[in-house]
Formats: sequence, structure tokens, C-alpha cells
Amino acid sequence: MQATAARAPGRGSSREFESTVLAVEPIMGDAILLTVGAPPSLVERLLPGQFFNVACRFPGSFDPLLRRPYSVYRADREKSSLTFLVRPFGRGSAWLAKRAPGETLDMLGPLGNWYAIPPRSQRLLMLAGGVGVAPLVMLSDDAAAQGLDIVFVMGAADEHGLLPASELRGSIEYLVATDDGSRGHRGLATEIISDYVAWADQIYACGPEPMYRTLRAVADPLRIHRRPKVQISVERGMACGLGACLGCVVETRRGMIASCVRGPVFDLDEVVI
Amino acid sequence: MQATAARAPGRGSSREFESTVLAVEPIMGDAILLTVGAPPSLVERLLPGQFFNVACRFPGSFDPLLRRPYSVYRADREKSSLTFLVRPFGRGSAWLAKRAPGETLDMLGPLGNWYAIPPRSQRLLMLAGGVGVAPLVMLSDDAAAQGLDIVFVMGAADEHGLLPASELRGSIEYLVATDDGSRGHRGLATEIISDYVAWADQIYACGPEPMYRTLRAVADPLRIHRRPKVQISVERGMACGLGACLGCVVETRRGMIASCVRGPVFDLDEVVI
Amino acid sequence: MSAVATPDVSVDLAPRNPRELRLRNPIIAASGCFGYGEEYAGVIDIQRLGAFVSKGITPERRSGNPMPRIVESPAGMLNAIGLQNPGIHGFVKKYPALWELWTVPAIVNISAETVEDYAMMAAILDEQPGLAGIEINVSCPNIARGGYCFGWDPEMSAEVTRAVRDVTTLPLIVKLSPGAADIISVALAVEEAGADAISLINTIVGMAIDVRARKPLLANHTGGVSGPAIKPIAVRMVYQTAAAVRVPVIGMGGIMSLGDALEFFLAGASAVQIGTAIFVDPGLPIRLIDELSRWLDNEGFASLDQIVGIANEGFRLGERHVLTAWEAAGA
Amino acid sequence: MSAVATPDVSVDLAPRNPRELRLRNPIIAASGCFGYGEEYAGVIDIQRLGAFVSKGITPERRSGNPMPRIVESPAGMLNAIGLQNPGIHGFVKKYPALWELWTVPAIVNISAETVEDYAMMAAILDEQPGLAGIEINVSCPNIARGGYCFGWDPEMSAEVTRAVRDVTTLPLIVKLSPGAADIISVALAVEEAGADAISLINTIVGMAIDVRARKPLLANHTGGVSGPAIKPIAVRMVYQTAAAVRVPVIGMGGIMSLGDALEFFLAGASAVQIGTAIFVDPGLPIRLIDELSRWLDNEGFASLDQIVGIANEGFRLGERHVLTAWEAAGA
Ligand SMILES: Cc1cc2nc3c(=O)[nH]c(=O)nc-3n(C[C@H](O)[C@H](O)[C@H](O)COP(=O)(O)OP(=O)(O)OC[C@H]3O[C@@H](n4cnc5c(N)ncnc54)[C@H](O)[C@@H]3O)c2cc1C
Ligand SMILES: Cc1cc2nc3c(=O)[nH]c(=O)nc-3n(C[C@H](O)[C@H](O)[C@H](O)COP(=O)(O)OP(=O)(O)OC[C@H]3O[C@@H](n4cnc5c(N)ncnc54)[C@H](O)[C@@H]3O)c2cc1C
Ligand SMILES: Cc1cc2nc3c(=O)[nH]c(=O)nc-3n(C[C@H](O)[C@H](O)[C@H](O)COP(=O)(O)O)c2cc1C
Ligand SMILES: Cc1cc2nc3c(=O)[nH]c(=O)nc-3n(C[C@H](O)[C@H](O)[C@H](O)COP(=O)(O)O)c2cc1C
Ligand code: FES
Ligand code: FES
Repeated sequence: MQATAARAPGRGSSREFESTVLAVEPIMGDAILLTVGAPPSLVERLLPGQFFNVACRFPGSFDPLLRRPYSVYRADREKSSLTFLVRPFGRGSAWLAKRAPGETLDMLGPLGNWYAIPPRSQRLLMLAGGVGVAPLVMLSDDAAAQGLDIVFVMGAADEHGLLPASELRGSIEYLVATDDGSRGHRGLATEIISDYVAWADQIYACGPEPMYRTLRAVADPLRIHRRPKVQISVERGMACGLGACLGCVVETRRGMIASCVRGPVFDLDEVVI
Repeated sequence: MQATAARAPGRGSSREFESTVLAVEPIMGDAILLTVGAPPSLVERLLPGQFFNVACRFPGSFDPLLRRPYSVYRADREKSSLTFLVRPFGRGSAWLAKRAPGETLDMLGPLGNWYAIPPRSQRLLMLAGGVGVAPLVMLSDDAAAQGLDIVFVMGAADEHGLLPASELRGSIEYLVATDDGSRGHRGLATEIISDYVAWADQIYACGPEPMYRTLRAVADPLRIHRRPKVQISVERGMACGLGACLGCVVETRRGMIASCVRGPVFDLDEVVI
Repeated sequence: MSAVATPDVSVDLAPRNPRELRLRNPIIAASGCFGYGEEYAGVIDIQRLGAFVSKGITPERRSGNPMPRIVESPAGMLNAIGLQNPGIHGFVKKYPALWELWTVPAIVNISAETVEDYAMMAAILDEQPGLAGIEINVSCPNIARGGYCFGWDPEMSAEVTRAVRDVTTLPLIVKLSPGAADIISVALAVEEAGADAISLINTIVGMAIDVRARKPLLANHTGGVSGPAIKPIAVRMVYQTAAAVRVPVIGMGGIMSLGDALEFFLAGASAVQIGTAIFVDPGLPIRLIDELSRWLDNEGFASLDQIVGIANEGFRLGERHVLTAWEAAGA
Repeated sequence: MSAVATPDVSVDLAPRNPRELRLRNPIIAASGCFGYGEEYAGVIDIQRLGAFVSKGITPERRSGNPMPRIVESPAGMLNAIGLQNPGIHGFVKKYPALWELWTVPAIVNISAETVEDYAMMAAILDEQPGLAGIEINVSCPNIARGGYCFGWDPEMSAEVTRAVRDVTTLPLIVKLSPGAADIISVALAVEEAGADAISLINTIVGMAIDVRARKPLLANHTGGVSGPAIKPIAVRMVYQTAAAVRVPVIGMGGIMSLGDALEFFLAGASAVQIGTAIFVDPGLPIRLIDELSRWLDNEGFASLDQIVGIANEGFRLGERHVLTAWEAAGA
């Protein structure tokens, strides 16, 4: 009768699993890297940009009620683990950021589509805004392992909010911008990408929506016939994560589309933002 | 705007304080002893039978909403700490039982009245049922320090549910009963108290209500002019702990009385149970 | 934890209807929380469910409300999806044929702003394969009555029920709105008008304000509250309604565990629907089927019937018992 | 964190009444959650409060309902205290004289089962010292109308208001019941009948079943739900009501933080009451006074007035704006 009974094995669904927290390390100021165990078959098949809906409450408590989506920051196929980047912000993330190794988390996923690397792509530009860097780290890991050329540009409020260069593979060119100029370019990340827009054959972005609007304004005049393609990951509040509630829709040229199943990755030219 | 803001210093009330968890140790099967720091002036004045209303949820979560009352099991005036005995049962106690040293708890108290040791009392009989043992341990600590004679009788389902004898001062006579006979008398604790009822000049009890009814049935024929007096601690669900909501009343000969301020300790002869 | 549990948990939710609405178990996925079934087909064994109810279908295609459409609330959520759906014509092109291939009973939830539109949809559904029944959502504004909600008024709710009853022999569930001041009168009116069963509660109208932006958080301003927060209100309304009517009552509102589902059964529900919990815990409905059988077995009940309404004196006495005055006011 | 915050947070809750109900700040302790003030006198600095409302007083002494009277619910609680109180005659012997010594305005909450009894109590209160106003609790069963709750019906609510208005010049707050299907009609009716202000919401009727004992958990069967769980419903009702009436609206229901209180102000409340939160966090009302001033200051507002209703288009336009159809139904 206790809600804790819901933790029993055999949760009745094929997409949920209990994962054990393996490590919690600080990163990017007040954020953390949270590493959890996951079934090998899952880690194996995971693609960059996919996410998990995590229950962020003590078992038996119904508040906060909804799961929170977190993109995978890094997948370690050898250790069969997943790492998430969590910035404590509101109730769910503050709870997550307080977890300790050995505790278990209730995960639903993997969910959503992914950043595609089309065949013959060789030059990738990645643009990260703040905590939006998470899925691009996994994408850059995979792309670097395939030997592709990567320029990774990140913007943050100040130097503390930047991803440490050591988190990216050595072959990656890493440029940064900060609002206060404490490191790299003073200003927006979108101000230092012009040269690379023409160079790239794919652009990947993850950050707040205003960044996408600026990106569009900066990149569009430099793109010819909408090339290179721009793949963005959108952030919407979610309930089900499975396309059932229609609470997470994104307005696109094809109508209102559930971002949890046919996103979170969209073609910038398709979405109305 | 975040509920966590409510944690800021200066909580606006004189009866609340943040305490730091100092130790968590297992006891009596699945229960724990939870030791927390408290202001010296508070620990100094605390009386046995008083309790604290503890917030049993992650800051920012509103579920479970209400504080849980816990009697003080032991007060250490030197270390300025309080120890509580918590049996994980439902949502609040399960949360409490998972706390770790260094975490903070939001306490409201001390609340309620206390077990009185009238002047000239010399022979005390204490009767504990299960987790109800908590306030009687503090009472026995105080009484033993005053050099009084104490017979402490405890009942539990089985030997794992019994208080270890080492938790009581050396001078105390400790008798036990278990439902399954795994230790001491097989049966109810009330079955082994007859000899001591006549001996005692005060009787103190804490346990479930059926125990009080049995105690009354056993003790009444042995008492003369309602002597020795029987002081019991009642358990009622609580909201405010301060006599304002009238949710915790006990029916007495004098009407419906708030057990949080004019209890939890009542004269057995006064209450209608 | 016995492997094989034997109690009879089947239930007929349309005993007055020759077509019956017989479910193998009383666990139903609620409207708007389970899409059209297919969304969960790869996640849980949907064929094991007692039944599922589709997202609400409307006369015309709707693209729904602007975003944001959902926001969390204490132990609950607010939604203002705005009935995004393909419309009755888009719906019948795809789903009846799909559902015909399934063994799980599929119930269609319908919403409209006029009595005629409800009847129009029901007439179309009557001819479709693969449908086990219709659930009428009366928590919709009645355009002819200046937008006053159908479900708040016994007569308006009955009118919709009658109009639908006239055009279809499909089992008919009427889903009540908790906004009605007097839920019992509405329940009695729709029973009289031909409802085979009554389900309740729909979401309760609520709102949240974005303090930083100084405006309502939902683009639609208000939304419906669902989840554990509304459970006590739902249990009370089921308790009141189940004692008042003779048709089966389907209870819902905040069910998150077996204990919650049992509260509804004991209050008088013959079946339960699971809504918001599916988002949080998709495996719950399937677990509930097993846990319910096991609980009945452990407690010595041979069938679900034996527990329906046993916490409800009015239900037991068959007395159309209405709560006493102070009870109903919640003093 | 500035030490001295300057914004004007005072408010007159009875602008139509020559006697005024002027509070230094808009933070009020709610009825039933603050006893008679004295219970919290040693715990918080009660004299700093904008005001407090007493436990509900009835014509006769009541010993209240049997136990259990309270039970927790998800992010909330259910209570069925049953108005344990000394009755109007016992009340006037003690509290008016005590409160006269205090600087904090004291409001008396009254409950009765007949219109005559409400008026009888108000006439007695009219002669007492130490009272800043009366709050009429209309969430009570009307014995003359077979127990139908006064507060569910505009006419019945207005009748009580008129009867009380006729016998006292004290500032009069009418506290609405969320059980009314059409809260706006009730609000307009009591405004018309002479209410100086309107407060809402009272608790929502709910219930919980003890699955082990197979009966309702509360001895009274049902109780009133309060706390964060009901906040979205309360905010919505305040938003609707504040836009419809011209008298000040006092909002309450689940306020646990400054953010929650601001939701009510932005929705149109001129003051707020804190109920259940006091049990959980007794220092909250005092903290809110300081936090509110600081917030107004930081955001550049010179007075509380400037934020009342700014999230509410109908309120801003003075337009007696009723929610559009689909909004009101919570689609
Ligand atoms: C596909 C996807 C992937 C995501 N990946 C990550 C990730 O890798 N790392 C990560 O830290 N977060 C990620 N998020 C965001 C994450 O799901 C939570 O929204 C975030 O952690 C805040 O949740 P909370 O419970 O702490 O805040 P809440 O208590 O839910 O929010 C508090 C308030 O802030 C608002 N709010 C919520 N999130 C934001 C925001 N990001 N910016 C501004 N306002 C906000 C809410 O509307 C609410 O009013 C992702 C979201 C999506 C949809
Ligand atoms: C004055 C006082 C002193 C107390 N001292 C202690 C103490 O020292 N140690 C301790 O462990 N507890 C003590 N309690 C009990 C404690 O306050 C909680 O009630 C207990 O920990 C269970 O809370 P929960 O949140 O885990 O359960 P909940 O989730 O609140 O309860 C789950 C269910 O069990 C029921 N329930 C709650 N408590 C009990 C119970 N004790 N027996 C049977 N059913 C119950 C509830 O009604 C509910 O239906 C004391 C209570 C009072 C009033
Ligand atoms: C996102 C969402 C969408 C809903 N859509 C519908 C709907 O289309 N038709 C309907 O009758 N009820 C709808 N409901 C109401 C649910 O079916 C159910 O009555 C309500 O949510 C209470 O149950 P719960 O607390 O278990 O969710 C919806 C609920 C949610 C949360
Ligand atoms: C224990 C309790 C007793 C209450 N008693 C009364 C009462 O006597 N009169 C009244 O008008 N409201 C009473 N209320 C309702 C509150 O004043 C308030 O309207 C309601 O609880 C919603 O606010 P909250 O969520 O902040 O508690 C009571 C509420 C509680 C929790
Ligand atoms: S979160 Fe439910 S459809 Fe995407
Ligand atoms: S808990 Fe409120 S009066 Fe005792």
C-alpha cells in the first residue's frame, strides 16, 4: 500500500529501470556530473541527443510529481554507465544534485530522437549554450571517435560556467565566449561562429531558445540552399515522454509535434520559434 | 520564490530551529537512533515526555506535508544533543531513517507537557510497548540520576524489537516480555507487572492504546484510591503541535483536550480510551 | 507474492446494455493520458489492460492550445492541451481498424460544444468496428448556453446523454465534471437519460501564475488539475455518486498505487481509471492488475464485487444515501 | 537583503465601510489555523501580522467531531474538526477583552445553520470591543434548505450577508465556498448584499478511506482539503472573482511561500490568508511580511496596489471579465 511498494522489481514497463548512482562530481560552477549504471544493451544502442526522464523525489513522496528530462552527457560503453550534467535550478534538479553514490534512481528511457551525422559529413560545428552543452559532449565523443573534424563553440555567463577543455577529445577545436569576458570572446557564442558556418557541413546546437533565434539570424545569410543543415535540441516541459500527453509539442511547418518522440532534435528550418 | 528560501536563517518563529544530524545508529531491529544537535538552553530545560515536530521531507517538496511528532529518547546536556528513536513505518519515518550525519533537519519544539516525578516519589514503574519506549528512556535516565528505584518493563513482538539492556542505567531493574517468547516472558508486558503495581508510587507508560486498556484492567484492582497514579503518553496525529488546530484532541472527563499542549502525558484516570 | 492469483476481477460496466462492456479486470487507462494506445504499445503489455480510453475526439480536427500546455502543481499537474486531435473523421480513418486487431477493449472519449455534435460523433462511431464503448466528456462549454459547462448542470448533461443514447447501442459511459456543485443530481440525471456507467472525476479547473513574467503560466490561462492532489476530492465524489446511482461507477483522480485504487473500490467504484500516474510510472496499470488479484486473494475475497462499496454505508444499504449536511459541507 | 524596505504594503479591506478595515500589511492568519491568536503569542510576534481570523464561532458551544479529525493527503491535509468552540456566549466572555489589549486587528469567523443565527451572532459581536471585523463562513449546511450548503447558492449566501449587514456596522468579509459551481455569481450576490470584502477559498470537501479498516479514515467520513494541493484551484477562483467584483478580495489556499502569495496578489487578491502552512512553518506569516516588502522594493514597486491583479487582464480592464468558455471548463 505504501508508495515504496512501487519500487519492487518488475515495474511493469520495458522502458523503466532502477539505476545505481556511481559518482557525483562538481563541474561548471554549481553543476554536477551524475554517473549512473545502466544495462549494457541500452548503453550500446544509445545515440547522442537522446534523454532520460528521471523521477526526482524520495520514494513515497508525490511532490514534485513529474519526471525531469536529462540528456546524456557521456555514455561509457565499457563501464556500462551514463553520465548526466545537472545544474541545480528548481526542485527536481536540486534533489538530483544531492544524490550520493549507492543510492538508486528511477529512470525512464532512452527517449527521443538524436543528432544525426549524415554519411559523408566531415566538418561539424557544435554550438553550446550553458547546460545545453550536455548532449553535444556525447555527440562530440562519438564524432571524434569516427575521426571527423569538430569545432566546438561554447557560451556561458562567465568562465565558471564553461565546460573545462579537458572534457573534450583532444582533436576538437574548442572556442569559448563569456558574457563578462572573463574567458575567451566577450559576448555571445553566436558572434564567433561566422567563419565556421561556411566551413561546416553540419551544425549542431543546444541551448536556450533565444540562442537559436540569434543563430538563425547569424547563420542564414551565410548558408546557401539551407546548407549546412542546423540540428537543434529544444527544451519543453514534459509529462509522459512517450508522445501520449501532447504537453511538449513544438510548432513546426508540419503542425504541433511532440518533442519527446519526434524531437528533441529538430531541423532549425522546420520549427517555428 | 523557491521553497528552499524558507530555510534561510531567521525563520520568524521562536520555536523552530535547524538541527544538524550528528549520528544515525541502528537499534531494535529496523529502527534507528537519530542524534541531532540542539541549542544548549533548550537541552538544559527539556523534560522527559516532551516531543518535537519534525519536517520529514526534502526542502522544496510539499509531500508529505505535515510534521511528525517524535518524543525525545535521550538528551545529552554535555554534548548539547538530542536523540530520537525512529521506527521506519510510513512516509515520514522512512524519510527520517534515511538521513545521514551532516544533513540538517527542521525541528519545532520542545512541545507538550511531561512525565512528572512528584516530590517524595521513590519507586517508579515504567511500562513500554514497542517504539513507545522512547520517552521512558529519557525519564529513566533522569530518575536514575536522582537515585530513584526503577523497574522498567518492556514488551515487543520478538526479541529484535526489545531495547538492549545496555541502553538503561545500571541501577534499573529491566524485565521483558515478547509475543513469541523469544526472550523473557511469553505474552504481554502487562502480564508481569502485578507485583510492581502495589510496590510503585508512580506508574509511567508509553505504548499503543490497547496496552493502556489492558494496563487499566490489570492495575485498577490493585490500586487503592487510584494510587499509584498512572501517567500515560497518548499518540494522536498532529498538524500544528501548538493547540491551534484541535486535530489532536483526547477525550477526557474535562472535555476534548489538545494532546499537543495539555498532553501527550495524561493521567490514565482522566482519559476516555 | 503467490504466482497464481485466482480471484475473479472481471467486471461488466454496462449491465443494462445487451452489448455489455465486460472487462477482464477493472484497470483502465484514462483519456488523454494514454494517447490512442499505440504510444504505450512498445512500453507495456497493453493487451492485458481492462480497457483504455482514447484521447478526447472532437467534431473537427484541433491543433490544441498554444504552449505551454502543462505545468506542475503541488503533487499534481495542470494541463491545457486543448484537445489536440485529428477530429472524428480523421480518427475513424485510422484507429477503429487498428483497434479491431487488438484484444484490449478500446473506448472512445468524445467532446463537443453542442448537443448535435455529440450525437453526430456518436452516430459515426456506432458504425465503426473495434470499439467497446463511448465515454462522453461533459466537461465542455455549451455554446448554446453561453459557454456554461455541460457537466455543471443536470439537465444539460442529461440532454447530451439522451442525444447520444438515441443514435448508438454502444455501451455509454458519461464522465462527470467535478465542477458541478451537486454531483449527485448530475449523476442521477445522466443515469435516467441512458448512461450505462458513470466515470468521474475529470480534472478540476485551476491555474498557476508565472511570478517573474507576471502572467498566467499556461498560454490558455487555466488548465485542469490532475494527480494525487485531487485524490481526496475524487474519492469523496465517487463515494457520494456510487451510493446514489445503480449503474456502475468508474473512479479516477490521483491513483498512484494499489492502496489508492482500493480506496476507490471501497468507496463504491466498480472499476478505476489511471491517468497522470501513467506519465510518472508507466508500468503502474499492469502492476495494479497483479497486485489487486494478490491482495484480494490474501484478504480472502473471491471476487472484486465483494469489496466494491464496503467502506460506504449508503452503497451497502442500496439506500441512495446522500452525505449528511455537515459532511457534505466538509466542516 | 536590504534592511529597510519602504514600499507601502498597507491595505484597507473595507473601502465601502466608514469604519474601515485597514491593515499595516496584507498577511492574515486564516480561520481555524491560528486558534484565537493566543496559541501563537509565544511563538511568533503576532502583533506584526496584518490581522488574524479566529477559529469559527457558532451559536452554541460545540465539542467538535469524534477523532480522528485530521489526516494527511498528498501535499495537503483533510480536516473535520467539527467547529469545536465555546459558542458565541463563551467566546465574548473571554476574547474581545483580551484582543482589545492587542494592536493586531482581530477578525471573528462565524458559522451557523440558519440565517437568524448568523444575525444573532453578528448583533452580539457588534457590541464587543477589540474586534476589527467579521468573516462569515458560508460553507455551512442550511438547515432550512435540507442541508444544502449556503455557499453553493448565490441567493442563500446573499441572504446571510444581508441579515448580518442589517445588524452590524463592523467590516464584513464573506468567505466563499469552493463547492459553488459558479463562484462568480455567489461573489456578485454577496457584494450586492453588503459584503465589504470577499475571502476565498475555504477547504474543498474530500475524503480518505482506511483500506485496512475498510472505512473512511475520518470519523466524520468527509473533511475539508487544504494546503498546497488546492492552490491551483484557489488561484483560479481568486482570478475569476477578483475580476468580477469591485470589493477587495482576500485570497487563500495552499500558500507556503512568497512566490505563492505573489500568485494570489497578481491574480487580483488585495490581501492573503495563511492557513495550513502555519502548522508546518509557523514563522511563515512573519517572514512573508518582510519578504514581500523586499520583493516589491527590488522589483521597483512603490506599493502593494501596483501589483494587485496585474496578471489578470479582466481585473486590469475593470471589465468584470469572466473566463472564456474553454478556459472555465479547464480543457
Ligand atoms: C530534452 C531535455 C533535455 C534536458 N537536459 C538537461 C540537462 O542535460 N541538464 C540539465 O540541467 N537540464 C536539462 N534539461 C532541463 C531539465 O529537464 C529541468 O527542466 C531542469 O533541471 C529544471 O528542473 P527543476 O525541477 O530543477 O526546476 P523546476 O522546479 O521544474 O522549475 C522551476 C521553475 O523554472 C522554470 N524552468 C525550468 N527549467 C528551466 C530552465 N532550464 N530555464 C529557465 N527556467 C526553467 C520552470 O518553468 C519553473 O517555473 C533538459 C530538458 C529537456 C526537455
Ligand atoms: C507525542 C508523539 C510522540 C511520538 N514519538 C515517536 C517516537 O519516539 N518514535 C517513533 O517512531 N514514532 C513516534 N511517534 C509516531 C510518529 O509521529 C509517526 O506517526 C510515525 O513515525 C509514523 O509516521 P510516518 O510518516 O512514517 O507514517 P504515515 O505515513 O503518517 O502513516 C502511514 C499510515 O499509518 C498510520 N499510522 C501512523 N502512525 C502509526 C502508528 N504508530 N501505528 C499504527 N498506524 C500508524 C497512519 O494513519 C497512516 O495511515 C510519536 C507520535 C506522537 C503523537
Ligand atoms: C494531459 C491530460 C489530458 C487529458 N485529456 C482528457 C480528454 O481528452 N478527455 C477527458 O475526458 N479527460 C481528459 N483528461 C482527464 C483524465 O482522463 C482524468 O479524468 C484526470 O486526469 C484525473 O485522473 P488522474 O488524476 O489519474 O490523472 C486529461 C488529463 C490529462 C492529465
Ligand atoms: C484545521 C482547519 C480548521 C479550519 N477551520 C475553519 C473555520 O473554523 N472557519 C473557516 O472559515 N475556515 C476554516 N478553515 C479553512 C481555512 O481558513 C482556509 O480557508 C483553508 O484551509 C485554505 O487555506 P490553506 O490551504 O492555507 O489552509 C480551517 C482549515 C483547517 C486546515
Ligand atoms: S511529454 Fe507527453 S507527449 Fe511529449
Ligand atoms: S496538533 Fe494542533 S491542536 Fe494539537
